[in-house]
Amino acid sequence: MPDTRIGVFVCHCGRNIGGYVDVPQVVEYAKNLPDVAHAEHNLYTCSEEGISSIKRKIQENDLNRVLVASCTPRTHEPLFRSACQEAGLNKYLFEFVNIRDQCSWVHMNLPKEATEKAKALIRMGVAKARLLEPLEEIEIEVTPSCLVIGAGAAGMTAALNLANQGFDVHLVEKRAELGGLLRGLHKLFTGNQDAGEFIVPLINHVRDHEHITTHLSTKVKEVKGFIGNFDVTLDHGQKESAVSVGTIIVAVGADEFKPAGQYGYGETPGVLTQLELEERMKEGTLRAKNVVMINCVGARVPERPYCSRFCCVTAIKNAVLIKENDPEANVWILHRDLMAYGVEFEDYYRKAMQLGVRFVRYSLDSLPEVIMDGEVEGVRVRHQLMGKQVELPSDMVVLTTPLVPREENAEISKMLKVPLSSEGFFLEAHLKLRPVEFATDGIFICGSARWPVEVSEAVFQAYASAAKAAMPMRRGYVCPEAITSFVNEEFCGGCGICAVLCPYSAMLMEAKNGKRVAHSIEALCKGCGTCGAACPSGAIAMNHFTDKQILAQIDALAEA
Amino acid sequence: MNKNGFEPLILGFACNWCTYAGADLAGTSRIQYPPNIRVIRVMCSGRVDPTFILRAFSRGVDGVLIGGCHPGDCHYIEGNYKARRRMELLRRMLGDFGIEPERLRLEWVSASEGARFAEVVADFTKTIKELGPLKSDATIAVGQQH
Amino acid sequence: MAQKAKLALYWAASCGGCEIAVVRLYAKILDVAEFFDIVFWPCIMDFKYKDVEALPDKSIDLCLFNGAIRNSEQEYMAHLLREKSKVLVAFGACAHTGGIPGLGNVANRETIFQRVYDETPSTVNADGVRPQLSYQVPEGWLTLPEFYDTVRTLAQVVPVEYFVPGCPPVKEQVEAVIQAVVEGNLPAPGSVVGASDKTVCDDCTRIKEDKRIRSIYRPWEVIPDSTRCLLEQGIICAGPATRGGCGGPCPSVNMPCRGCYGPPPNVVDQGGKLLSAVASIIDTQDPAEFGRVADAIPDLLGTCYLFGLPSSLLFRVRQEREALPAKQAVEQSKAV
Amino acid sequence: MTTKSASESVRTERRITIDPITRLEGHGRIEIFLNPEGDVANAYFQVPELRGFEKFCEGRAVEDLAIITPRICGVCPEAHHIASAKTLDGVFNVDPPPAAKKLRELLYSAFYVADHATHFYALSGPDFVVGPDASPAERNIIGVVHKVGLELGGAVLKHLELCHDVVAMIGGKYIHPVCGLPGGVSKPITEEDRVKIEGIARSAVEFGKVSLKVLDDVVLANQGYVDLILSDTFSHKTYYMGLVDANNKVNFYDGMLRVVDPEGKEFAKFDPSEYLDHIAEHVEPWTYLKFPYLKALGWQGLIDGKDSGIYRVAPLARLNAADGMATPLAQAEYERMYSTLGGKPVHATLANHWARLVELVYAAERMVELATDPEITSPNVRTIPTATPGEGVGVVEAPRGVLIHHYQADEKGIARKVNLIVGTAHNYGAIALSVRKAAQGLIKKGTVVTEGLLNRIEMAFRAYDPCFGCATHSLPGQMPLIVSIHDAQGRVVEQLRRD
Repeated sequence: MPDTRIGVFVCHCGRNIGGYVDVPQVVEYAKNLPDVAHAEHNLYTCSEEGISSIKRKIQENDLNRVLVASCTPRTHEPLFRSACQEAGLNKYLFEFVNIRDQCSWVHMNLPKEATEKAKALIRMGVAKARLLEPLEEIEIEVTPSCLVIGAGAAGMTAALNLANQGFDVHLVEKRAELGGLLRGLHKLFTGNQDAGEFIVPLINHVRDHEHITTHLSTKVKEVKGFIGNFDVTLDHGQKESAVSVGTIIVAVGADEFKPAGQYGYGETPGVLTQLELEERMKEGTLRAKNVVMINCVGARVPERPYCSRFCCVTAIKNAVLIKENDPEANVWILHRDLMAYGVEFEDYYRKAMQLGVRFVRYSLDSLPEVIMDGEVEGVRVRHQLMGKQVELPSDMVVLTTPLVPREENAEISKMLKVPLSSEGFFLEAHLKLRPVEFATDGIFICGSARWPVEVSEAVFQAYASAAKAAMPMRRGYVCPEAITSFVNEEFCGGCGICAVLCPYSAMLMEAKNGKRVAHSIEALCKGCGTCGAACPSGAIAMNHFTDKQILAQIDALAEA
Repeated sequence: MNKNGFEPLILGFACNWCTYAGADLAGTSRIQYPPNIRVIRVMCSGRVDPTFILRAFSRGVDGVLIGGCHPGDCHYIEGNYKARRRMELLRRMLGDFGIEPERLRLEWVSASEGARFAEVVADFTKTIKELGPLKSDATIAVGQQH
Repeated sequence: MAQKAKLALYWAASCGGCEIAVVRLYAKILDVAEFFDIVFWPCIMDFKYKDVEALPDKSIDLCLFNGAIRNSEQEYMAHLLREKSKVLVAFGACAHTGGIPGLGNVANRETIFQRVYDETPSTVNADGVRPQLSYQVPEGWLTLPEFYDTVRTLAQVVPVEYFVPGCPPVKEQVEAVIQAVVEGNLPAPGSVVGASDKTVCDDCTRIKEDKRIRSIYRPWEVIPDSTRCLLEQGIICAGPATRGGCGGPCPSVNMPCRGCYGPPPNVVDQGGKLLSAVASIIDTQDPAEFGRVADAIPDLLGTCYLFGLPSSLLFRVRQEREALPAKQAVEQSKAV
Repeated sequence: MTTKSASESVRTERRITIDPITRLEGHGRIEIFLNPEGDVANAYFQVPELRGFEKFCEGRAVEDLAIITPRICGVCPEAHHIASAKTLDGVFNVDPPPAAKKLRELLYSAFYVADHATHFYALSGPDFVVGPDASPAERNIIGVVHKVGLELGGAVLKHLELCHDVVAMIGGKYIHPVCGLPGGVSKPITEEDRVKIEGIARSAVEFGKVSLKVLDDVVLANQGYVDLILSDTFSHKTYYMGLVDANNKVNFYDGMLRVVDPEGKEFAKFDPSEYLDHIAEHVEPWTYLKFPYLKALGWQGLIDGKDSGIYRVAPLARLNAADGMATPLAQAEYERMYSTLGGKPVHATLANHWARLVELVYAAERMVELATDPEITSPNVRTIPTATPGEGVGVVEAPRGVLIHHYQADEKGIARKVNLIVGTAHNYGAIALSVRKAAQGLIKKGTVVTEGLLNRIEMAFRAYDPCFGCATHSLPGQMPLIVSIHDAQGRVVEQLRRD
């Protein structure tokens, strides 16, 4: 084990540092710090001259640690790291000290204090540099195939997109046929395109595609492994099969809420949901003169606080279709608030009013009542604008209900170790920054599995998730951060605290000769270090930010 | 030591993605703040082990400031929430030890909040100056770990 | 018969349980007598301080010293036995981490005297009489050792070769240590012996599933499932932050570990780690909710440092300097 | 150490407080002052240590006191643990299920057998079995084992181990058990455990009989010892206090506190929660340990007799303060002891050893009763407290005497005020008296002090089985001591130590 030899390079950054910090004095100070074998100052350490000086001094003084005190690691660390690498030094043996952005620039009127602070920061940096250890980055191969769970609009679109890029896709659908909710739809807003025209070709493409293997009436039974190397067990009912994939897309969609017991639903065929209405329209069996639609049935209520977003527009769509089909028919839409978001939907709403669809606002504390005698006779509702009770003649009541999470979501979230929202939908890694990914690498999401979306949104998301999934598969490998956690099994008591803290499911509890120990999957670890901060048995080390290194920095700070 | 001439020693932890960037922005914007703070960069505020803070106080550091991403913006999804839970509990325990909980502060500073970083540092430095030096037998434990 | 190894035992501020732990080697105690020549064991044998003083330096092969340093006499004996012993062992929690007497560091001499000699309801002491270091009775002078403000571990007073943790060290481990000495295979000085490198969780046979908790209970508030991890049932257990080797006797009777075996290797501050772990697994992101859950911990200091206050980083509850007499400060600085 | 340096040390003490020579002085200290005639003018028995539990228990979670207070004494942690659990029942105003109380008492009885056996064989045994004048190297438990023979020696060690197994089975640990909490115990026992415990209990009864035989053969058969026991040097007329059940029989776990006067007449009988009406503590500047006394009589200084508030506790006191034992074998031995020693009350301090064996037998018999109680294996061992925490007093008979725990908690269940009066403390006044009397009886006209004399003085207080671990903290078990003999000028003319 050669003794530690640290080279300290202090940058003037022109006047940016040198103008406020007494750089030569700082260099003299650095020379006397423990294990410092060489210290110098450069006008610009990041200049060609500075970089070559670093490389030269590494050779001449056989330095095995390099510390640069200059601007900020956020912009310049890569540059200096590669300089070290080129001089044959592992890049993780480099330490950066920020004496410009966080020192000279913010204490311009206090040269003496700035100089002292620069010394302290370098003292702390040297304390850490002495304990730095070389780290190796690993490469993980990525199997160029994808598992898509759910063969609705979203799932099929994603599958097709990836297949067209040449990746093998395993498309798993629990039902006996492809298509998902769309199979039941009549027309698609806003162009009133026939749903069949959209879905049938899609189904055919998927079915016929050489790169897509469809598994109907099949469930995902078990998923093991991590990005690039997922081992999946499929349950086909009678038999099971195993497939290996590099990425996974969750597109399980959602169900329409069936409001059993509300407004006489289930008691008479005269009361039905929007989806059931569309089936009748498709069959052409709709016979109704006076139709009352009630929105937000089972939505935005305490037990289901969320808004299903597009059901208002669905109601408008079907109202319009009824009027177009039979101008004599009366259609009322009873709503609490009308969500016709976006330009197109707003026009659609106006068109409905022009066609004579009547909108009545009701409130949660005085719900409409369906008057029934065997079959529907009318609907009584308190009209908020008129401020009085009105009775609407009606021979059909259509309940507009929200999409609700599939009950298998819980099981799938456990299997993939990805989170669910409090409503039971899947929860993406970050609403703004990572909308179609899970925190866990290699697993993506699209469609109504995430929250209720209409067809076009589902399709956009499908493309997005397919694109994301394609990246590692196209590259063929992933390079996880070398700054990862490491479990020293000698000391791990197997309490399992780290396992529940890791947002990336990178901490796995394993049985080793009868005892539980934690195991860190480098491929998944992002190096945040929250497991190390919590590990009560001191078994977890955070590479490059170890307890020893940080405690040494603190002690060095206090030496003042 | 009398409180007037007292220049406190302050340790800062800044998460790499938000607060450290915010601190850099304060620099590029040339916003001036008191020089008492010494920042240690960590990847995430969730890395900050209460042991680090206890060690700092046992070594006579007068105050510790931790900067993390705003709720919902954590680069590591929820490291900042974990930091908040740990520091809240630690603050309570510092009280038990007769150390003013105000000597430990957790703040959310985003990469775009250079000015806010400077304000936070200035305000915290002021607070610690008012509190005065950490009670002097705080340093008794130095070198007593076996 | 060959020269026997010389053994000495001594207690300072402790309860004597460590001595009993040695006595309770039962049959083994006779083996001990076989191998060792017991030169000093106040609890059981008749020997005198002056015998120890008379010994040449380093003539005691093994000294098992239990108890923390609470007064001047104990400090004197620590120095004396350090001089006389080849191998000085901090035996048991009090000598190792301060133990229960170490909780004295929440107070100081004056506040302790006030409570004991003035406030206690059974005490009648109108004249505020206090024990004196030196007091003249009609017949002459009587003296007492000085009661210090602050409790220290043995290692904070003199250099120590080995640490045997536990309150008290469990029988099997004491036997193991004696065995190691007899066979002469002790690890590098400075190490902990008679314990495992893993935590109590490794000893504990309870089922561990999901560490996340939504509320915290005190042991008397609930009847826990006797097969599942206590911490996962909301009862704060120091097991994850405590060196194992004890076999987990407390959880085996449904009571949480309180940390008497001290910090695991690599852990600098046992309580700090326990605190971090507990804060981490309280499964809420809402500060108000977290506050409510945490409020169920009645005494954080006692929860985190029941057996190790003097060896913790913060060492003692801060007091105004005035409460620390200068001389006392000197006494403490000696330990630094 | 020479007389000269010692006397210097005495003088230097007047000037400075910290002096290595004075620090040297031991855990228990006896200072004997001679008058010009060379007779004993006075003797002081000092306890030089304190830990301050009453203070640092404040602020702790009150249930933690069941973990903290046993660390007052590692010789009798069970006594503190059980007393603490009972106090916590009071603090939370909760009544544990019957099985819980019985398990506590079963654990406690097993501990009693082991503790009394330890004292009889390991601590005081050497005085009688090996002999007061034997060489120090012989006068220890190993010496006892050699004297009584390996077979009995083995039986002693075996029963210590078995009884501690019982403690561990119920309490988790055999030193510092942890099972006690407000409202009961933390774990029931299985039928399998019970069978094992019953076996141990029955064996303990036999062991008790054997021990009585040892007393007969080694002690009572030796007229020299009997005279020694009954000699005035080792006798005091004092009050006696002990815990008694509804029939005024000795009870270790629960009951009323009963005080009898030097004639053996009942002086007071009160519920432990009223202890403050009957007991007070006096502070002296030359020792860290307080002197409890009977409030009704007040502190009259270190004197015995009917007018002095000084009273005694522990085995002999318990028997004196009660009307008998609650189990047959123990009752029979109780009667034999009093008829042999001339009726109640017995004032001879050394009779404590005999009384201790009577209690050992009682504890063993009680173990059998509890181990065969059908309720003992009931799974219902916890009552969940619901009341707001408040105040509680818990009392048990520790082997070394009445043990009083008194806690006040706030509504959060945090201990705010704690008071503790432990067995040995009750006896402190009496021990000081016994030591002075022994010194006066044994040192005449500057007698040369020998090892044997020193041991006889020591026997005077060892009979109390003083546990200064309990008392404040010096050490549990045998008291080490230093005897300094000062001449009329205050110079140390003789100094002997037993550490």
